[in-house]
Amino acid sequence: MSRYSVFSLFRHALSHHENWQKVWRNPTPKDVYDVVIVGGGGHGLATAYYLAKEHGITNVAVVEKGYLGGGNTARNTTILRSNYLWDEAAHLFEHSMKLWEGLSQDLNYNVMYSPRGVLNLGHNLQDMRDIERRVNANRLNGIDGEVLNAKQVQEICPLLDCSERARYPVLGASWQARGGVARHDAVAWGFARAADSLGVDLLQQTEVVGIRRHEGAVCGVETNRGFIAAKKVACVTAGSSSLLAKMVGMELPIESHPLQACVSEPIKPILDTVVMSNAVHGYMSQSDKGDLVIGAGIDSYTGYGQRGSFPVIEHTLAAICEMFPDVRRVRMNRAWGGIVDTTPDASPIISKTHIPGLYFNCGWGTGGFKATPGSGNVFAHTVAKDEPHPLAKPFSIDRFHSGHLIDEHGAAGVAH
Amino acid sequence: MLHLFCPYCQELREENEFHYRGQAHIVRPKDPESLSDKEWGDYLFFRNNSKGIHHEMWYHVSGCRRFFNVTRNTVTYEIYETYKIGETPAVTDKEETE
Amino acid sequence: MSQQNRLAQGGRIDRNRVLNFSFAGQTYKGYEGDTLASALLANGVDVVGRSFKYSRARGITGHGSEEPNGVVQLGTGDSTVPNVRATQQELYSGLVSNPVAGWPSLQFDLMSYLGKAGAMMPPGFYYKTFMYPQKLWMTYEHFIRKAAGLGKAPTAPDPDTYDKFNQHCDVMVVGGGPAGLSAAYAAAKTGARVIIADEQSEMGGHLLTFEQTINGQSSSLWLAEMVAELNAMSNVKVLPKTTVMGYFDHNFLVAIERRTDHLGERAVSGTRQRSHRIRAKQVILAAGAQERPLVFANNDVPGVMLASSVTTYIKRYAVVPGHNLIVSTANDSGYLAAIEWSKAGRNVVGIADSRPHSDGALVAEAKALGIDVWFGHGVMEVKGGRRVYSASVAAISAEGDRIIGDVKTYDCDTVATSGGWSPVVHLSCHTGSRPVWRDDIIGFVPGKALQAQHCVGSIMGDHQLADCVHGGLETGSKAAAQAGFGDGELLMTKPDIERLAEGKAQALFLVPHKKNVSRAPKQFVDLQNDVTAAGIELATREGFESIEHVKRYTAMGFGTDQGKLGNVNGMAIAARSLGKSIEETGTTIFRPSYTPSTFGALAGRDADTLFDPERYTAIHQWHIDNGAVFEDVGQWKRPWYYPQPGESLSEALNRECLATRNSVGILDASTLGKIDIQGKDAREFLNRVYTNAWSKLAIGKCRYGLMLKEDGMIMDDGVTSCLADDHFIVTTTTGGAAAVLEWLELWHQTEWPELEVYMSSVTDHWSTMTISGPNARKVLAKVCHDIDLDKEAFKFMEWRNGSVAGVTARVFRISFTGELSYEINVSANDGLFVWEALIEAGKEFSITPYGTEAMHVLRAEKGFIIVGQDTDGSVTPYDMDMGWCVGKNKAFSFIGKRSFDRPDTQKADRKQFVGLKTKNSDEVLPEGAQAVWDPKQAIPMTMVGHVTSSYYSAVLGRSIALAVIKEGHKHKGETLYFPLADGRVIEAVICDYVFYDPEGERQNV
Amino acid sequence: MSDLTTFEFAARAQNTQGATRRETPLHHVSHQNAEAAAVVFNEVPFCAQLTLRGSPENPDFLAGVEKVLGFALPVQPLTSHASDSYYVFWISPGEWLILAENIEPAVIEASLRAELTGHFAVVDVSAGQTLMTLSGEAVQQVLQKSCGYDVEASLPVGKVVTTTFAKATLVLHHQAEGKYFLIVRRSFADYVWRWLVDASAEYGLTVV
Repeated sequence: MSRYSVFSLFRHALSHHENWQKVWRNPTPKDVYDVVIVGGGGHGLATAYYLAKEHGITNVAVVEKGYLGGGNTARNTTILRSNYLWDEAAHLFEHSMKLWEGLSQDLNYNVMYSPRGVLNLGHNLQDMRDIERRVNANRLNGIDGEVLNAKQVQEICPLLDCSERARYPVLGASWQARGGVARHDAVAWGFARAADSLGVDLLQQTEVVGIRRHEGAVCGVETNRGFIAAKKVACVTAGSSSLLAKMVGMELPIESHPLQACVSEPIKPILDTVVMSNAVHGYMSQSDKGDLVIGAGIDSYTGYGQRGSFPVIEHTLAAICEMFPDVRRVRMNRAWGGIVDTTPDASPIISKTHIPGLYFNCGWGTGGFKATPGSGNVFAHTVAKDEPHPLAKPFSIDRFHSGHLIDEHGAAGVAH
Repeated sequence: MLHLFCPYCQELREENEFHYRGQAHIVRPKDPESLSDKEWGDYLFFRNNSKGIHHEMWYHVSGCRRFFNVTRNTVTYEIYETYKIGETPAVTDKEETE
Repeated sequence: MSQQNRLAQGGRIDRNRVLNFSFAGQTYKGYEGDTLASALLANGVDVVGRSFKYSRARGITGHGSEEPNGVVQLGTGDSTVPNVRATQQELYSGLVSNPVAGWPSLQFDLMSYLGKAGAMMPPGFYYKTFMYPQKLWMTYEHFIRKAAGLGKAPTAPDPDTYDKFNQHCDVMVVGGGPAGLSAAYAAAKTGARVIIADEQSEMGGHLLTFEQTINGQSSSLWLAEMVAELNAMSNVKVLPKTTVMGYFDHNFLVAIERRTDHLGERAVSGTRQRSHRIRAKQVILAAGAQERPLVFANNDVPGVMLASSVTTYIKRYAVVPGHNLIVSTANDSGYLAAIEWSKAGRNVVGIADSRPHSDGALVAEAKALGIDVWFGHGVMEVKGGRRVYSASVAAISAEGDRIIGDVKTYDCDTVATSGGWSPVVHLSCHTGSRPVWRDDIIGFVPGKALQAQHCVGSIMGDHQLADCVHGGLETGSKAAAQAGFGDGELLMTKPDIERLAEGKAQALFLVPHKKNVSRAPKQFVDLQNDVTAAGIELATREGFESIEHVKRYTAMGFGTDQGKLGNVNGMAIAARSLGKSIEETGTTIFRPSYTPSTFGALAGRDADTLFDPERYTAIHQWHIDNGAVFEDVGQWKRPWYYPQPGESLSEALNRECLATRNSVGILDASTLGKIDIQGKDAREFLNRVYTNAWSKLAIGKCRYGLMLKEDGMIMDDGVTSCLADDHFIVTTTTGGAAAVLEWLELWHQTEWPELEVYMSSVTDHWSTMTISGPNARKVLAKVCHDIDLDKEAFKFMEWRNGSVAGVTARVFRISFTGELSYEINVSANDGLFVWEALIEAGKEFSITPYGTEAMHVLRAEKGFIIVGQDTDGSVTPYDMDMGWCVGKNKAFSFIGKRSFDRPDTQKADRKQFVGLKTKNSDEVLPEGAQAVWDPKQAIPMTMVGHVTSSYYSAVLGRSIALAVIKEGHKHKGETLYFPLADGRVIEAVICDYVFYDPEGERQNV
Repeated sequence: MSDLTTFEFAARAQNTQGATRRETPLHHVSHQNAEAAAVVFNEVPFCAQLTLRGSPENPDFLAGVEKVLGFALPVQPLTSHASDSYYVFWISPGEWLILAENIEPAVIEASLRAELTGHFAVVDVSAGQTLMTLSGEAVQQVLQKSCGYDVEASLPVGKVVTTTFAKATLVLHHQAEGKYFLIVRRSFADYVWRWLVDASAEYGLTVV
């Protein structure tokens, strides 16, 4: 892999950029792999990268039915934070946060990790109790966090209306300074390029249509390009997890719903942090390009269409106008939807299954982007060792039978 | 925004009059105590999450406050039928054509 | 010189109405009927902005929503609007506009020096650099952010308002050109309800700039008659200035009407914009087609325009935007610009037509006007900085892929280009339908209709007026029939329209240059995002092979124009570079909004005090009059506390609590949910949905109950009273009221319809006021004479019918404070009267109104839980030490019971509900503080639980707290530590959760 | 926009009555009537309102109710019936809302209970909701701003629907040509009123 730097850029500029190397190969599938990862989104690519880098398993294929990073990786609002309530979730997301902090250098690809801070607003007394509880837990877990009052929130975010005027005035917030945003496409491309350079085959336009078993254990995947043998199959296919599970007769504790987001036209910088409100249902940050990036809610109903219900957009923008009355004249440029896999406890599933050699990483709901490196990292361990990474262990699918749920619903709220 | 036919009000109503209530035809076990933890967990949490034809329950919360079932395509969002609780759907997976 | 490019006659402008306006600090004059763009062009303004990445001078290139360059900051102060397209903004008197980029000024742009370093900024350059060291990225980012972004948001709240209209129709027509108007007309004649919307200020579309005869008359006459007739029909709504921004499921469309933007910066009266939420039985898309520019070197220099835009400025606004024109075209329609230019009396240098030949009517007309036509040629490059001064015209191969002859350079100031017409497929894309490439029309057309949708006119590649009008009539009639109106037979005769001879168009997307793409001067594809043909080729060379990757890597189509001009060219260039056909490469999908939509218009009136309902009890005004501070509980406004002048929260709280403990307090509890349950199976139903047993609850008795979800976790609680053997009243938490009723209906309707039970919400019918304290009975006795209040006659956990202050009342002797308490329920119409009567009666006992905060303290002193505060959806009744209200011997396995037996709910180290006393009795633990056994341990610490409720108890003279702690019961008496964010570590001892009157004697007095 | 400030007792005398000084949910409404009012609003105070439940398949139930009301219950979805004394609205299968202006709810409840046997329910909700009437030239537009329901074409005179109104739910009945009943829960009444004031502003609103 030829390294990227300002010098390489300069060198290539002299030759009119005619000699750039391909970011990744476009290989023909081999007959057999040690591991086939189904799903070429951020999580799948990260899994491949860490399998190769940390576990020395390089005979790996990532099988993607469309194009790399084209699912939820391409559709999310790019928020990063690790201030989850429960220890299990907090440790997992903090593991991810630590990886974010050195990811651009690790991948030699600028993922534009921007720790500009995340505010989670409280609008009523119970919100504030929950915030206090979460921040205290975060701090004792080694995760940065502060509880701010309305005045402090106002100082950090002048655009936000913290006055009494609001129907649900801001009472305070939690603040995670290390939280922020990153460039979503770059994450997928950076992991893909790095995995490819370690020998991983990235097979795009390759759709898995069946999972083949031999004497109970997995032995490969049927694809539109033929059978690909594999000792292990790891499924990382948000929005299609239940379909893959069905191929081996499994059901999952998952329902897929459209989640929408929208952006404004690009405007000059007015918002330097990420602001999230569960009670008023609005989430906003501003991209480097100047777009206000707004997260909407999920559609209540199951859906696989990558588009959402319009009233959700209306409610979201009403919330944004309520929180930020200055932006009412700004205009929405584009709205889109992704498909998120929600679990009953709003926590992911990173798990072995009852079928030897078959692994699932799914159920990230609305908050998977922030976990991309951490998820790939612990999943790679789980697949490589055939035993859960210690941080992944609580996220086993068994918890839905034992009752050991990690219920982030009430606590951290919607996990954008 | 969906337009749902309420089988009790006998007319189409806007989506925001309804609450979605998940997969239809999940029957509560008659004797929960006789179930294994796995069976009970399956009943509580595991869903077919169909891509394509899906039987699901809705509640006409801002209307007649009746629960009813809908057969809907979860990809196109086309609604094939709505029917009352206790009735069986006329459109089932078998008729699904990709 | 004023309006030097304005013609003396013609156009759809009113020369008697002169409008002053300003751009970039200069004042100009225009006419009513102008857009800002046409007025700027009339005044000879060439440069309207600077490009985003390379900071190159840009001029107006289009005439409608496709315009990528003419993007301005409209207005000033709190009513300014960023990124307004000059081509869509109607001119009004006093209009103030400014460019959105260019610093320090448009003429002298410092940033353009950075632009000269453009070679260092190929697509994706951000990804390849600025990486080291990590912490410097925030610095780089600061400057990148500053340079990015177009206009500025206002810095004060919007002075205007927006609203919504819900519309229903049989046939919705999108687009008011000849096809749309004809469709609307035919549909309307059947009696169907029709809505027709068009984004322009007047209906007509192409007919506003183009004339042909219809039934032997001028088409403009036909247009005027058609619009007049539609306006006159009561079943038709004609919505000009209205953009259909999105097309959603089940034929739901949203259109935004700009009601006042043509009049001024601010709405003088009424709402500024209105969103129409349209539910249509049938939809007709007649949105037309968008002309594609040709891509060639330096094609972004001001003076390069779309051919149709040149025509539009001349015909509609009487503005000729230059003096010497060269047309570069790959089809007949580009000729029109030259024809109109020539007719306007200005010089046409020539027409470079990439095709070898055409016999079209327009070609003949141009030739007849004496215009030079150069077949087999194209404009390869223009020169100029702030305006084109010359164009290099080259002979190109028949395939359009290379230069085959000499290059001649001509002086000119305007180059009009036409690469063909791209159907406006955006709305059909919104429904999830993928557009389909058609070689014959060289464009994508809407894919298979996924809803009750029809397409007609140039959106289907049919540009002939006859096809549009006839097709429109047929489609309108057919759609109406499908909506149940008419039989699909036309109710009118099709007008006579001549078909114009037309030469076959050529597929040309990038005019070849002598140098290869990576070395030629920049050939812009997406002007707003500075995406060039070289950039697209680089993306494919680097391995970005999916069209979505190309789009994302180069940012093509991500501008405010959403790639209306550039996308098809870009896809074609990418396809060629990949050696694939356009069909194979495919297209990206357009998303709502078709053009950017104002946030405020999408929010509508759900703003300010109407953002969400505020729910009040019947006693609300009294609370206001008596100085209450309110707390939001769901949508309800509840009195939080009642400070007296100068009192702090804690002072007021202590006073309210002590008054209740020592004499009597009064609480407005009307917001608690109340559900009336009637039917012979009511008991059995309660047995199933509550943990408790209800079979033996006698008439006149009350019982506290817990409701679980099926996972065994506490969901809600409240007191249920038996009014009759088949009649109960259930109370719920304030926030849970609606959800609990839905929950009960769910089980009844879907699982146990055989149970004879009816449930009704009576929350709003009853005003509920609780009087609590040792003097409660004395107060009640003064106003209640028909209930025997003797402690034996009317015991704790009983209820009685009677009257209070002369009003029929239901009185419950239940207590959430641990004191002698009565909960008085009267019809809400009488609520305030009875409340005031109780206040009056209580005066001698200094009856004290208390709010939710005091209520919380009083119940915490008694160890009573609040669902949602002390519980969080992860605790069972056993965790809360409430096994006493679980009916273990009920025949029916009540909701949630089975879940108690799961391994996790059985495990020994579950968190348990306990009390806490801080070592320092004045210190109040923060709610949410986390407990550890060893405060000196290393981070991450092992946390064993948290504080759920914590207060200073005035009656106990010390702080108290409630918590859930792992194996808390086992550890009673032991010390826990609570490390806080401010560095303090609070010590507290685990104790029983009942702090006050543990024997429960006070409520029984 | 003083009409949008919440809850004032400006006109306490209006819609309050009797020795016990009963108050309707909108007793506080005060409004500067517009000169040219295209929207006319009224709160009808203190109607008796009762929820009646029972099986439409049960002839005894139907006969018993008919005996009390003097007419048969409307059993078809979304229908209503009015007499000199009563309005009856279909709410849901087996559920009706009985409304009377001049009969005490307790009297109605007692008569029904006297006539009915078996599985039925009668619940007094008189104070839990209030009846508003809306009419005038622009009533259609105001309703279109507020309801997603196709009031124009799908709500002929006599029909009744429970539907959304802005962010509230209410019972909407087309009582006579151009005149609508809005039956709103008490705690939402002020919100609906303030919404109406706002939505009517461009047409002119009069309270009668």
